[in-house]
Amino acid sequence: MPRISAAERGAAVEERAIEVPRELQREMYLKMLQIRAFEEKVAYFFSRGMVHGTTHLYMGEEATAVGAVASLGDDDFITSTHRGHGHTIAKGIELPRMMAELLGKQSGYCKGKGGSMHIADLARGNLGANGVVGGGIPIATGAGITIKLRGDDRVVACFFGDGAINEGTFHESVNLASVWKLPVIYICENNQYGMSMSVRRATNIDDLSLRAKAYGIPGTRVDGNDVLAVYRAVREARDYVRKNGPVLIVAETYRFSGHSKSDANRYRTKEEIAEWRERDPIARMRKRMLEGGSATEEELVELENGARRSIEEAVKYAEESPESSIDELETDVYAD
Amino acid sequence: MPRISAAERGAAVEERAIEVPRELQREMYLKMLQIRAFEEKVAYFFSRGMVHGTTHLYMGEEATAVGAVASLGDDDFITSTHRGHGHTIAKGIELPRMMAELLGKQSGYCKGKGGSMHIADLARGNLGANGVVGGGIPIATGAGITIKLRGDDRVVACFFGDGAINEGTFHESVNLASVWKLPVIYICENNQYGMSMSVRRATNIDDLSLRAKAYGIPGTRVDGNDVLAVYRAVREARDYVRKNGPVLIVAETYRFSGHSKSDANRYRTKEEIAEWRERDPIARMRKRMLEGGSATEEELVELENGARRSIEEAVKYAEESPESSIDELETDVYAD
Amino acid sequence: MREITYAEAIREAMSEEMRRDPSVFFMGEDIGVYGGAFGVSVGMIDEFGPERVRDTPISEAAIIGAAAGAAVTGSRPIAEIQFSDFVAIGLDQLGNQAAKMRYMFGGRAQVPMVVRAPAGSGTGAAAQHSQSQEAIYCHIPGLKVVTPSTPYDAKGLLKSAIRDNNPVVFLEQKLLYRVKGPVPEEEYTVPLGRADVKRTGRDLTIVTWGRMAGMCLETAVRLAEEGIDVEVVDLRSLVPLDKETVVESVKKTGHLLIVHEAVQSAGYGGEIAALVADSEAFFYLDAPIRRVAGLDVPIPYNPTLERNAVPTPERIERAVRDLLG
Amino acid sequence: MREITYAEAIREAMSEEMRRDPSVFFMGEDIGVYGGAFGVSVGMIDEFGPERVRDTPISEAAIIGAAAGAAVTGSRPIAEIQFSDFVAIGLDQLGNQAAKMRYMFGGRAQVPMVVRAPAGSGTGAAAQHSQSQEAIYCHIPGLKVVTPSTPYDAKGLLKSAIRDNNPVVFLEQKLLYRVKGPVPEEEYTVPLGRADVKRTGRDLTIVTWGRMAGMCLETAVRLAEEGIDVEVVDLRSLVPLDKETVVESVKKTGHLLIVHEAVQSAGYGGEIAALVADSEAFFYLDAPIRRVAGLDVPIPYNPTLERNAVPTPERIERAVRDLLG
Ligand SMILES: Cc1ncc(C[n+]2csc(CCOP(=O)(O)OP(=O)(O)O)c2C)c(N)n1
Ligand SMILES: Cc1ncc(C[n+]2csc(CCOP(=O)(O)OP(=O)(O)O)c2C)c(N)n1
Ligand SMILES: [Mg+2]
Ligand SMILES: [Mg+2]
Repeated sequence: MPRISAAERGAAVEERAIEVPRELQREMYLKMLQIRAFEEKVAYFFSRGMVHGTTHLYMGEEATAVGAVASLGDDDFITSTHRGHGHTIAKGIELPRMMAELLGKQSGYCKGKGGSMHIADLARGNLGANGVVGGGIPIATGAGITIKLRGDDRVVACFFGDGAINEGTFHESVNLASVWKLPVIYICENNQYGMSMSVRRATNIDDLSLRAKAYGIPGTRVDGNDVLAVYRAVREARDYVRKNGPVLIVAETYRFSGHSKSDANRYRTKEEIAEWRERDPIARMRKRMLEGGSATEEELVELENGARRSIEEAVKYAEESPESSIDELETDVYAD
Repeated sequence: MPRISAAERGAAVEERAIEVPRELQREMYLKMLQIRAFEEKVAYFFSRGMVHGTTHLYMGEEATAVGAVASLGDDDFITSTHRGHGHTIAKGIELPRMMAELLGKQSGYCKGKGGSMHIADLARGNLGANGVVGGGIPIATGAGITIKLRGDDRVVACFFGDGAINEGTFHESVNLASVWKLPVIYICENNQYGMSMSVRRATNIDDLSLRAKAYGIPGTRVDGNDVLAVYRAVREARDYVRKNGPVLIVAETYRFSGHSKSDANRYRTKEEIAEWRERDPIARMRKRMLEGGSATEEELVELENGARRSIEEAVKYAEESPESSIDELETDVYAD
Repeated sequence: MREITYAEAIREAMSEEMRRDPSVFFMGEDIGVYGGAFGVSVGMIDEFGPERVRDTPISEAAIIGAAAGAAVTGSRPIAEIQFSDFVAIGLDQLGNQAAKMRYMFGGRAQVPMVVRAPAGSGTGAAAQHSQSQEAIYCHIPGLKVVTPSTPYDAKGLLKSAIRDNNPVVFLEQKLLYRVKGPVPEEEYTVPLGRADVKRTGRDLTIVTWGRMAGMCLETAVRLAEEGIDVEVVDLRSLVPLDKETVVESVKKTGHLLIVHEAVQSAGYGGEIAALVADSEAFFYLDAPIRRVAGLDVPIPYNPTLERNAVPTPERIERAVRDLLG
Repeated sequence: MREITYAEAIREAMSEEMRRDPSVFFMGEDIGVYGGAFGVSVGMIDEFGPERVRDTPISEAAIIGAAAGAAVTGSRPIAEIQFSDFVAIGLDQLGNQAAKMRYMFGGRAQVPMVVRAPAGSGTGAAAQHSQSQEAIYCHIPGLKVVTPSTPYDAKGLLKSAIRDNNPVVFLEQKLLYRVKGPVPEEEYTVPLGRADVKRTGRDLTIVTWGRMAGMCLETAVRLAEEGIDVEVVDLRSLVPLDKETVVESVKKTGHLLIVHEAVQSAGYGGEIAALVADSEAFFYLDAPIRRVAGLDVPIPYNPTLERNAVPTPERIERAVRDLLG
């Protein structure tokens, strides 16, 4: 899944060799591991009926969230999706309180009122997961207006799927950002399907980044299973959008699990899934770090153990936390 | 305002010299005259407070509606806009009953319930003007589904403005039509402004037909003040869409009048208006017919008198018709 | 009589109408091989093929608007919106286009289409996937609004909705999809605009619809053991509304309780209360008119909170006792 | 006191708040040099410049959603939707996003934004430009809903709305834009959630809002000549609702007439009727509760039909006499 040629990608986002420090590589690896471990736990909880509702697992796509968010500053904004665990963990949420939210606990980020699909972490610039496909795109755009009006140099990374790219909100928002030159990086996570609908049946183009042309902005495509490639693409974009307005980045990736809890996977083949599992972003990064000398086997094992431990701790915290308080059922509807 | 190069326009809509018979040229000239005369009358009525509400005049853009509709068959469908008199007259509505509608008469096309912004003529395939910018685009798309399911060879021409192209409905509809290969010709009437918003401020691209690339369909640009050019472009498109799915045609044109009844024209210059008046599509066609030998001066004068007469008759009929019946205030909400 | 689920009843209604009438077709997100988010349309694509069972991209405004365009040109589309919450994305197409075309065009158009959409809370999907917004559709002239509470009604009402020449919003109750009930093998329809007295009683009238009908019935059965005799009127169709059945029932019992899952503020319960308060039945009322409705909050995620955000059997029972006490 | 128009009052409110608070900005279609479709914002771009008075492309979902995104990140946007009918295009962003963020996020977000939009019929613009859909917004928890009937209220309420930390739908009455009324030069605000008794009376309570307030007042004045003493309660703010003022008034007069321009079915009048019918005031009622509301039809174009599609002074007067007679 190579990046498309520089000429095709529009003028601005130039191919440049951005150095990724070892420390950062290890951090990214750790984050990917945490996402994976977090979700394995969530999947287990669901399979045992210990969690309410549904969930959309990000497993297989970790490199996209982690690479993208790693390139942002702490006070940059993101908007996330129904498949939001990855973005949320990448943006640095406290895992115990995130797990508590999934378990519907009072100590959860949303006091148990939001659940998997509505976790937000406003203090860290995470403007929230979103249950509405395409629903976060205008919100990200509006965050861009705040930045512009304040004149500071933050940016917004707006995540959405290949399914969402067909919603009217995508079109209206990117057009708006393009004329107002808002500092928004629109990141389409093309995991090849919107629920059961393959991107090939849902759109008439092979390369979704072509859609950038409709707004006169740069469009680029990146291997979404290569955390360093994503990191570099978003880093470049971050510099670009501050001065010039929005870009569209399409990260090509794949979800390993079904769409949600209830998915018979009738719409894709075992072979296809197996093929993509070969490109597991975590395994790839591990191999690369070892080969490139960014980490030793021992260091990696330590990170892996650390990730698992952080999740165990999160689970413990969450399980020990009290349920959402029924007294708060009617609070938080309005601000004072 | 030349057509953009064939290479730029996408593969399918090829430059071809389509012959336009003299008879058809005269018919198109007559239709343009009728639209102009109809609207001059409407403008007069409004200025005298004799008509209720507001109206959006099409003067200056007649070549687009007339050229496009002339290339369609009688049973092809169109959807129109708030600025719909041109499309409606081009599609062959009976002028007396159309004028009656504007005057809020029972004999009007909609019994006086619709008015200027909601005239439809379903018997002739006109699925209606629309008060909502972009509102007709999904409807045209749905008409395409009916055609596809029936397997007949009709097409739909969907008119909308340069302002409407930024609505989510445009995006969702064209994408849908592109994957289902619906026989819809999307015709963007770029009259350079959406109300006071110039197309340059509302979008970040110079050539709106580039938007076709987002859907993998042919996009083309045509001089919307040249009735023959529009005719040819839509004729080609008609053949194309039946087999291959939708196209986007952008007709470059200009409205002579203000946006609606109340418009101080603060957003455009006198010079610009004057410049475009030089390109009056009616005067141009007249000149061309004379020079090309498609009609003699006498024949043209006869058409001109005929157009005026048809409007006078329409006005007489409308004025003599009774008001909408108050007894029908609550009918027509539901079909049996 | 054989028993089938609410979801199966809906599938049967669609399939039978598609067999009967070639102008009926079906479109929506993931309705094909996936069989719909709730499995309602499993297998339909095998029978009818991808031309008549059309998987759409995720674009609700286009889905609803294209249904309107197909309908006004002679097709009879059934459009599925995966969760009724997302009808909001296409509300202009539904409420400003489909609903109004006929009137705006002086009666010269008809728009025979059905928008099917699952409504209601109870699945743990939280605020954006759990609403009951029938009142919004009921406030738009030109729309009909239907919501069945049993497999029998679901099948019969959906067949009527598909044959109706107007846009019909058909709200399905998520939590009922797997509930079974008797449904005849033979062809039948349930007319729109006719309420169903699901239980007759002398003491108090409950007017309700959708999932709450079952909860009210259970409460009525429980209260009957104490000799409290509750009549349960299931509206089934909100627009057109069977006002007569409601008014007659209240005249008989002298007590009216309205129960709906939707939030109370500006809910359709207000409409029922107002109609009764301005009817003959007003003079028969022995107590105030009460509503037990959803709290005026978004639906929360935590299951306990979620359950308490909408009417519970306890709240219904308490209201009945209050009104009679 | 000086008199200014309703439109001027709105402009003053916006301008004063923009001067006071740099985080307030304004966006919408044609609000800049054009001055807005109804001339409300004429001149504002000259004072505040194109960064704070932002002409948008025609894309209502993005306008409302971007307002929400700007609000949740610390700005205080005022978004103008050119006709309130088109809020439907952005209803998901308004009702599923802006309204719910705070609750979904456990109270950790606030979304201080105002959606201003002209409502109502009477301009000859027909079905898609003439609706009064306040009931739809009132049915969405998390939104506040306001609609002023005088220049004084318009200015004071809008200032409160802009300072409010929640999404407020501010419905302006098209036909009132050019109506003048007294507005002090000095700074003042009108709190949200407080009804205004525009006329006190003993015999019958009219609860109304928006343009109908004036029509009801005129009717009250006319009836006073005959000794019929009508109290006119102008709600001004529908959510939050000043239930107490309504209930107290009905307890005093024993008669309730609700008048609104919106179509009757599922209108907010039902909510008022239901609240009263379940309040203490129920026991004071000497007659049924009546509504005079818009007919359940799209607004027609012909001026006579249009005028008769919504309440007329004659219908209001007749209802008052009926209830008292
Ligand atoms: C507006 C809307 N329509 C439909 C749904 C149901 N739904 C949830 S996720 C999903 C697929 C989204 O696809 P994509 O944007 O590609 O994201 P992915 O799930 O692949 O990450 C659908 C149809 C929804 N939540 N919101
Ligand atoms: C959804 C919607 N938003 C706004 C309006 C108000 N309005 C009517 S026409 C118009 C401009 C439309 O521009 P364009 O699509 O270019 O058509 P034109 O008027 O130039 O023919 C606007 C903003 C509307 N009618 N509908
Ligand atoms: Mg996807
Ligand atoms: Mg235009």
